[in-house]
Amino acid sequence: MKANKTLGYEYIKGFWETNPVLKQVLGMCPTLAVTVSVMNGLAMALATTFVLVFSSLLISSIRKLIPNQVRIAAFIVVIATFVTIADLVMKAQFPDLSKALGPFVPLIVVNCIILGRAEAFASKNSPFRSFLDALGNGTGFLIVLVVMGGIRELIGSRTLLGYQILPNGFEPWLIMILPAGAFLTLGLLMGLANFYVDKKKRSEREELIQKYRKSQNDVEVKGQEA
Amino acid sequence: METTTVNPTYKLELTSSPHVHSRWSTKQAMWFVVIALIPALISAVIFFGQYQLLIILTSVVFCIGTEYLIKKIRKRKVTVTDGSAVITGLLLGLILPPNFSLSSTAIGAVFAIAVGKEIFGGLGYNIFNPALVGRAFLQAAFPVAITTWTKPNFAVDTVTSATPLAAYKFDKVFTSIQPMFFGNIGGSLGETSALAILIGGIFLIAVGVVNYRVPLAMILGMILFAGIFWVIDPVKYPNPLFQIFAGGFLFGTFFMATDWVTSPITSKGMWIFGLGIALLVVVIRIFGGLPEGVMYAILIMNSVVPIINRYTYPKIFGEAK
Amino acid sequence: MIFMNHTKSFKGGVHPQEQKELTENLSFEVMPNPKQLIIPLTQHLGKPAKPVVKKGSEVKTGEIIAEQDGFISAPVHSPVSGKVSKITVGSTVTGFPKDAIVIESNDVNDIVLMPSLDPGKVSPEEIRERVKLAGIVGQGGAAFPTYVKLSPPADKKIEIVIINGCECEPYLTRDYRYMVERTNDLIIGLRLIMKAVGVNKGAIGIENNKPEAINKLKEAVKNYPDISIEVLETKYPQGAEKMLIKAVTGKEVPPGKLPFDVGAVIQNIGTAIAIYDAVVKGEPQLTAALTVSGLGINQPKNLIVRVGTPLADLLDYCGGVKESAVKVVVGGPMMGVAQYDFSAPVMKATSGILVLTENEINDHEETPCLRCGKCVDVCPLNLIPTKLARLSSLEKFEDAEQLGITVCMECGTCTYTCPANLPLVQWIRFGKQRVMALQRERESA
Amino acid sequence: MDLLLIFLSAAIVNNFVLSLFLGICPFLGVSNKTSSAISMGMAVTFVMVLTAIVSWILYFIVLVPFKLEFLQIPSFILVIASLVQFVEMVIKKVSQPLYRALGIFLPLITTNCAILGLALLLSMREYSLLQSIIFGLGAGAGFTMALFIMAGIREELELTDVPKPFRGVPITLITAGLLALAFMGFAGMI
Amino acid sequence: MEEILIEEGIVVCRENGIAEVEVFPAQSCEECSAKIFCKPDKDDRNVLRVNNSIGANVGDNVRIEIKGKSVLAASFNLYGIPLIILLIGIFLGTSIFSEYKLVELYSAFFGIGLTAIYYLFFLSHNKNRQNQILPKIVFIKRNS
Amino acid sequence: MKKVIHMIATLTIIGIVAGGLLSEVNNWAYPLIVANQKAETEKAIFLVQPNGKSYEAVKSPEIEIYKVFDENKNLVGYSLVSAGNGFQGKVKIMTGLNKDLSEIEMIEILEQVETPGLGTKITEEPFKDQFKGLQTLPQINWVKGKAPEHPNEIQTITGATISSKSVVAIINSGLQKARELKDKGAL
Amino acid sequence: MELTIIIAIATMGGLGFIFASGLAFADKKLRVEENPLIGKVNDVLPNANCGGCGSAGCYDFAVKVVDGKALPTGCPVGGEETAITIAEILGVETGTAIKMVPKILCRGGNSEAVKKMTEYYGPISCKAMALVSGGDKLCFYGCLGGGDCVEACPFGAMIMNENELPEVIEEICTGCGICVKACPRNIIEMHPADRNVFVFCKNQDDPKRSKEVCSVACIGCGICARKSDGGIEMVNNLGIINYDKLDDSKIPFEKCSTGAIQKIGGRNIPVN
Repeated sequence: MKANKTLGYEYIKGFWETNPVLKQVLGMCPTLAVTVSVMNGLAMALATTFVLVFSSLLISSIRKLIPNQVRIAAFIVVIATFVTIADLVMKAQFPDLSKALGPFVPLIVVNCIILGRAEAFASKNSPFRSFLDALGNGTGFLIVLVVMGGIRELIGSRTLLGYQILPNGFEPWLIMILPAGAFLTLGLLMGLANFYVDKKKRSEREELIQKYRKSQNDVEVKGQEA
Repeated sequence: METTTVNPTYKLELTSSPHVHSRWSTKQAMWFVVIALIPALISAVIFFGQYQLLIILTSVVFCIGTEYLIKKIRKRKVTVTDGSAVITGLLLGLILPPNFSLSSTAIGAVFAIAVGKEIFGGLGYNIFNPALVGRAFLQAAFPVAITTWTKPNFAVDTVTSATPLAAYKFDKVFTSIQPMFFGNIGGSLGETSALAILIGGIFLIAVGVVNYRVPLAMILGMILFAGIFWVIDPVKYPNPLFQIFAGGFLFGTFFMATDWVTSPITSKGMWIFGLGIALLVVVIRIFGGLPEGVMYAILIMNSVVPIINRYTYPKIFGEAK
Repeated sequence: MIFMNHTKSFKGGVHPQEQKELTENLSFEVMPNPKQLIIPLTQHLGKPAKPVVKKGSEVKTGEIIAEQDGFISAPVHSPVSGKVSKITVGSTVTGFPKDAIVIESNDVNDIVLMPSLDPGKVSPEEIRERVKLAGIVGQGGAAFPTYVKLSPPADKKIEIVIINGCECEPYLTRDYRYMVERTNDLIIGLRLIMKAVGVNKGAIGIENNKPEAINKLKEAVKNYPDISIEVLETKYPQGAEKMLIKAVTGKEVPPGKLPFDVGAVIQNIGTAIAIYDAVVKGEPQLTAALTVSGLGINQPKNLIVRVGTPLADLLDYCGGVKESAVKVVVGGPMMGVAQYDFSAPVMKATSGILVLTENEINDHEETPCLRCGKCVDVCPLNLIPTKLARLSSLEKFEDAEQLGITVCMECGTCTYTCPANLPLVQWIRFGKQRVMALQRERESA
Repeated sequence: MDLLLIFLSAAIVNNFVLSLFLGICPFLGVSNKTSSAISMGMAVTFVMVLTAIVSWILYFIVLVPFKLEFLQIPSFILVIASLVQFVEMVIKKVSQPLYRALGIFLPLITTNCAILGLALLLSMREYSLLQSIIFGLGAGAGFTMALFIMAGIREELELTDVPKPFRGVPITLITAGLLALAFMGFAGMI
Repeated sequence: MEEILIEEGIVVCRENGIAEVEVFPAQSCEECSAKIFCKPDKDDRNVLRVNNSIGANVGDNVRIEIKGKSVLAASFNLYGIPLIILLIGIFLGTSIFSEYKLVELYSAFFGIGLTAIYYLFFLSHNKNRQNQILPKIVFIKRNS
Repeated sequence: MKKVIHMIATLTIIGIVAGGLLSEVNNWAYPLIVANQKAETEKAIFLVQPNGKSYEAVKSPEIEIYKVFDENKNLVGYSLVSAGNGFQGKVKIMTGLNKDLSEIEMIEILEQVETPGLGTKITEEPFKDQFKGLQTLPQINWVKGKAPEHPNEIQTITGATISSKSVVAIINSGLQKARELKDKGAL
Repeated sequence: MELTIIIAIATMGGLGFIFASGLAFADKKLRVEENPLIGKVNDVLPNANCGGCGSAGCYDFAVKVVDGKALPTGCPVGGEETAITIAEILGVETGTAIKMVPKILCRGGNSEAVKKMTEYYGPISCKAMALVSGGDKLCFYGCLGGGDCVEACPFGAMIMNENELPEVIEEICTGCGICVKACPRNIIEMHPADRNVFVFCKNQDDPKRSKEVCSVACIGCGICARKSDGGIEMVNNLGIINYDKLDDSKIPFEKCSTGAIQKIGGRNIPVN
């Protein structure tokens, strides 16, 4: 079943179908914590994607060498190494950003997305597929973080990427950049995503029912003729 | 004399027992609460002017509107006539500061109903008191606007616009009890006049809408906990009477904490709930950064109501003691 | 706790509008025999009786037409003389159809009685045997065969016999009329029960809204120091077994246990009278005394009718139903069963027929539960009705079992009080059935 | 007083779950049984205190003197993992039945970001060992409290008519949001 | 009200009064985002030791219950008491080793040592009591 | 046994490789990070001492304080770092002081975790500017809801009274220590 | 700098060594052998944990299949594709998966069944209605029309039609059988999708009452049974079909006065 999925699908599925945050409910901590602005969300997502892609690639290529029992442990070390690299690079090159993200860059280690993908995908698939999968999941993560950051920044401080968007007459809702706002925004966002999926499912079912009704009528008509 | 045959031509009802019901209905209880809020409403207009009616009206209209809209979207029976949205609107309006902006009021009202109530499934399912959710939201969203107080209409010179609690917290000034009793002080619309609140509250207890346990527990708890601090240092800490009459304590006692939905269902639970609120109010007022703590105290206790309920289920009749 | 009540009672309960004044002062009237009687074979709790007559058999009044089948069962006697026209499935007042013997009455008055016994000399065994033969079932509602209750297990020490004179259900005045009209027979009946179970302490519990009955009974027991009249607070469900025992003796019957376990035997007023009739007059249970009341009936009455009389005949006799009637209930308004078929017959344990109008029912719009806790306050068994009902409707039976759903006696106080007008009892009954089925399954496994 | 402040800050004012967003995964996945919430909380608190001790020693006795701060992340996570593994083994050795009943919490804890977050925070804030322990204790207490309250609320939520798209994680998040809103009342206590 | 946790599973082995039951992942496990760590690999199955007083056989589908109080008691024994001992040990340690330079380090080891002793002590004692707080099989399903 | 060796070897090798790799990366990054931190401190020091051109750290176990000199190596004042608890957590402030510690040049908030949009106003100009030229003797005071009347008073931010008060308290306590140091002649 | 690198390598290597040793030790002690096939089979299963296979969840089913206690075709939700994949994993022959579908064996909807003279008020749910004198209809065996089965269906494969009878949309139906459990009246039965003769009634009353309560009830006349050569048996006034012996050409469908026994469709329902 898995073999016939196209390479494109491995990439694209992470956007929506198996979106790490909205569908797999992974990586909630950074999603909630760093999305006070688009910039933070973007930086966090990029750092995570970096770690995700490289660790997936590496794990997938050495997957056959690692004994099953130390699998998770080995993954953790690999991931931790890449996280440290990301952390050091950030501190060296983008000190401001590193400060804004606080301890959440090191915490990428325990981001369930990375370990989850490593465990569920990279340890079973070829490096190229794992690469695409990781990139797709990273992008999905990025989409959510940017949307979250966008909503919170726009309403919470009426700016986007630091530029004022909403007029001065709009009083910013400070709650959006507080922890409570993060929970509420993500909750509503996930609810909305589910709502959309539900609606699609419902309309599909409606269609089937319509078809069933029609076929039912056909039978009745035939029955009357006979 | 009206007579018919043995089997009437129309349909009789077939229901499960019992076949008679008490006169109590949700709707009736809700409208009693609305009536009980009228004195506070009047005092708000007397002390802060007619503009306040507009705030309350906005709040009520947006509450009803949101509830109507959500019920329509969810294709559920529209239940705005049960009065619960009206109460939420009134309560929210009455705990806002005078001359609060109408647009913010509307946002708070929408939030109170949508997130405080309907997202949990509507009336009866909410965990937190919707009006307080709305108010806490506004407090977090517009912290400056919501702590901007205006002087009451009959302000004597000595009375500043600051609420008695803020005056105590930041300037160590105690307001005397008499203006606090009548409501001639700064504060939220409905919260200033202890007299008006007491009239409404006692009415609710008298007609049986509100159980006496929660208010009694809260007031006794306040006397106890505030008393402990007062005895320790009467200069630094305010006396219990001041604590009871100041801020939103009385309003919270009679109208917020007694909300059926968000208070415990067991009688033991109600005592714990009331005492818990009183303790938290004292702690937040004395140690916290905010002068007022009733709203947060009630919200926090709301969140532990399921746990209180679970651990205070009464012993089943006949079970070993 | 704060408002200690000096009248003996229990915690919780409600006080619905009594409506007893409709029939309180009307003495029993004997209703003429109807043309056709439908006599269900299951008029008691337990196994159905086994018919001993066939289609076309001629029967006499008092003759056994179906015999006891098994330990918990009761024989059925023909209430009239006539001919068996068929044995078929017929509606019953319990709401579910049961096998029944249909008898065409022939208006001949030949009654077969058992020999009369002297209440002073009769032995406990004789009393029990007589009660069993007479097919007497409890008049309290559950219709438990009475002889079983008179034979407590040997290891249970019985201390007191309590006669339930509370009649806490609104409208019903049957027990009240019995107490007023047949005071002395009642006392003899009680003494017979005390003899049968071998105790020398008897009590009659009466709510304090029946002063005349209290006076008469107090007068009648003057010479019996072993019988006391306990005046109790007027409150529903004062007449429930557990509540009555609590009020009279102060003991609580543990969940899943019977009154036996706290040394008490409870009998209804009607049962005591029936025992008197069976022992002293030798008459099996052929009639039911009942109250026909409610604002929807034209002539409220206290009646003595033959078992098997269809409701239709009975309502006709009471002048028919008013246009404003919306519900016909057999039993009391709190625990009775709404009727859909008026061909259903009166049974041995039927205590009343109520025709209710909209005004009395006080039905209002159903809203979600507001967790006001009123049901918790009034539940006499200290349960959490709202939670139990919700758990049952969501089929979370394990949780419901944990919270003691099987203890519920379906007294209806919670639904009566509920401001949201939720059908709590209906859901709890559903959950209770399923939980009990689960428990049975577990035991068998 | 300093220690009390650290404790209160970690437990209530800057609650790990409600304002630092650490340990969200178990918080969202928490069962609706209050007793398992407390058990889990106790296990986490215990491991947190141990982690505080061990990572403090590791950081200030080993990494800092040897200028190895950059190994913080991998070494912390390895040490925590070994620690949990060790506790697991000890418990198993000591009490097989209890391990079977409660051991399942432990692997969950290994990768709980609250634990690593605790280790990182205490090194960032340069707490002393005693302060670190109190910090761990406070964080554990706060985590347990949040878990406990949420378990109670979830039990209630199971019986409600939450709109279908919001059932499960979304309503938990929203409830957490309102809880965070309520806990803002404690702001300013430190 | 007493809280009771219910699990269902299949008996994998039994020995005088004790059985091992493999527990099926509950429905709620599906929602849990931590599920990947719950069973690090599929080989490590979720097996519980339970009291088998009703005599379930290997292969039976059973329901097991554990009292909330027992879970609490067990976790208190397992985590609560060690935690307290650890803390006491450290505070004691700070006063005992107050003259040394690395007070904190020594006291930490002291606390951990005390905790280890507790665990070892725990090992040799109250085995029986432990069996009492085990979950127990309450119901065998014979549908399949 | 072979399996065990395999397991241990794998993990050890991964650990060694990781360790090596990380130290290489660190070798590259460490100087940059140190430089960043230094630049940041420097920036702050000169921000609160606009006339400063060079500085020198004062060695003191109690406080972090820098002597700031102008282009002629004349002492123009001090840059004092003080920290304490704000509304929600630690607040770290750099204060520029004149030579005899009696007047503030300017302040800069280095670290804070105050309520966004409210407590964070302490980092904004209107609040910080109040400290320009503020008298520090006998100590700084705050007033609420009205314009300051004395040269050593500032007005608190509406809705963020506690944060404003904390800033004042933190600076006061830092000043206290600095004065003690000066009295000892260490400055 | 050299020293740092060495120490770093030593630290990390050492930590890795310690951890791995711990794991190896734990592994030796903890090991529970399990057939790796179980995991593979479990991966193929839909993991809806609906219980339609009669096992408690998908993992349980996987264990059973690997042990040979269940057939690869046992998962009704996964259908043929899953069955084939499982068979491949296990290296066994698959039987043909026969799709089971629920049949609603009552046709007494609003227009056919005789209603009581009273009207039911209360929760609209079969399980609640069944408690109150059995709902609105006089028949004590038929569909209550409360829609519990529709509510219960996790796949949305059932609808209530205008006549207030449930209908199964077999294209969506997965044959999990949850609706069967939901019905308090037991009128839903699972049948292979290709069966087309059913007695659409469960009424066991005597013929007279059956006739009174519903116009489409089986009144127990027994005509079909007499002609069926043992394919139909009369039990308690109700025709019960023995599908093994049934020869539908012998059944006089037109003789059934109420149309309780019927041959349906002739439609070919695809197995998905």
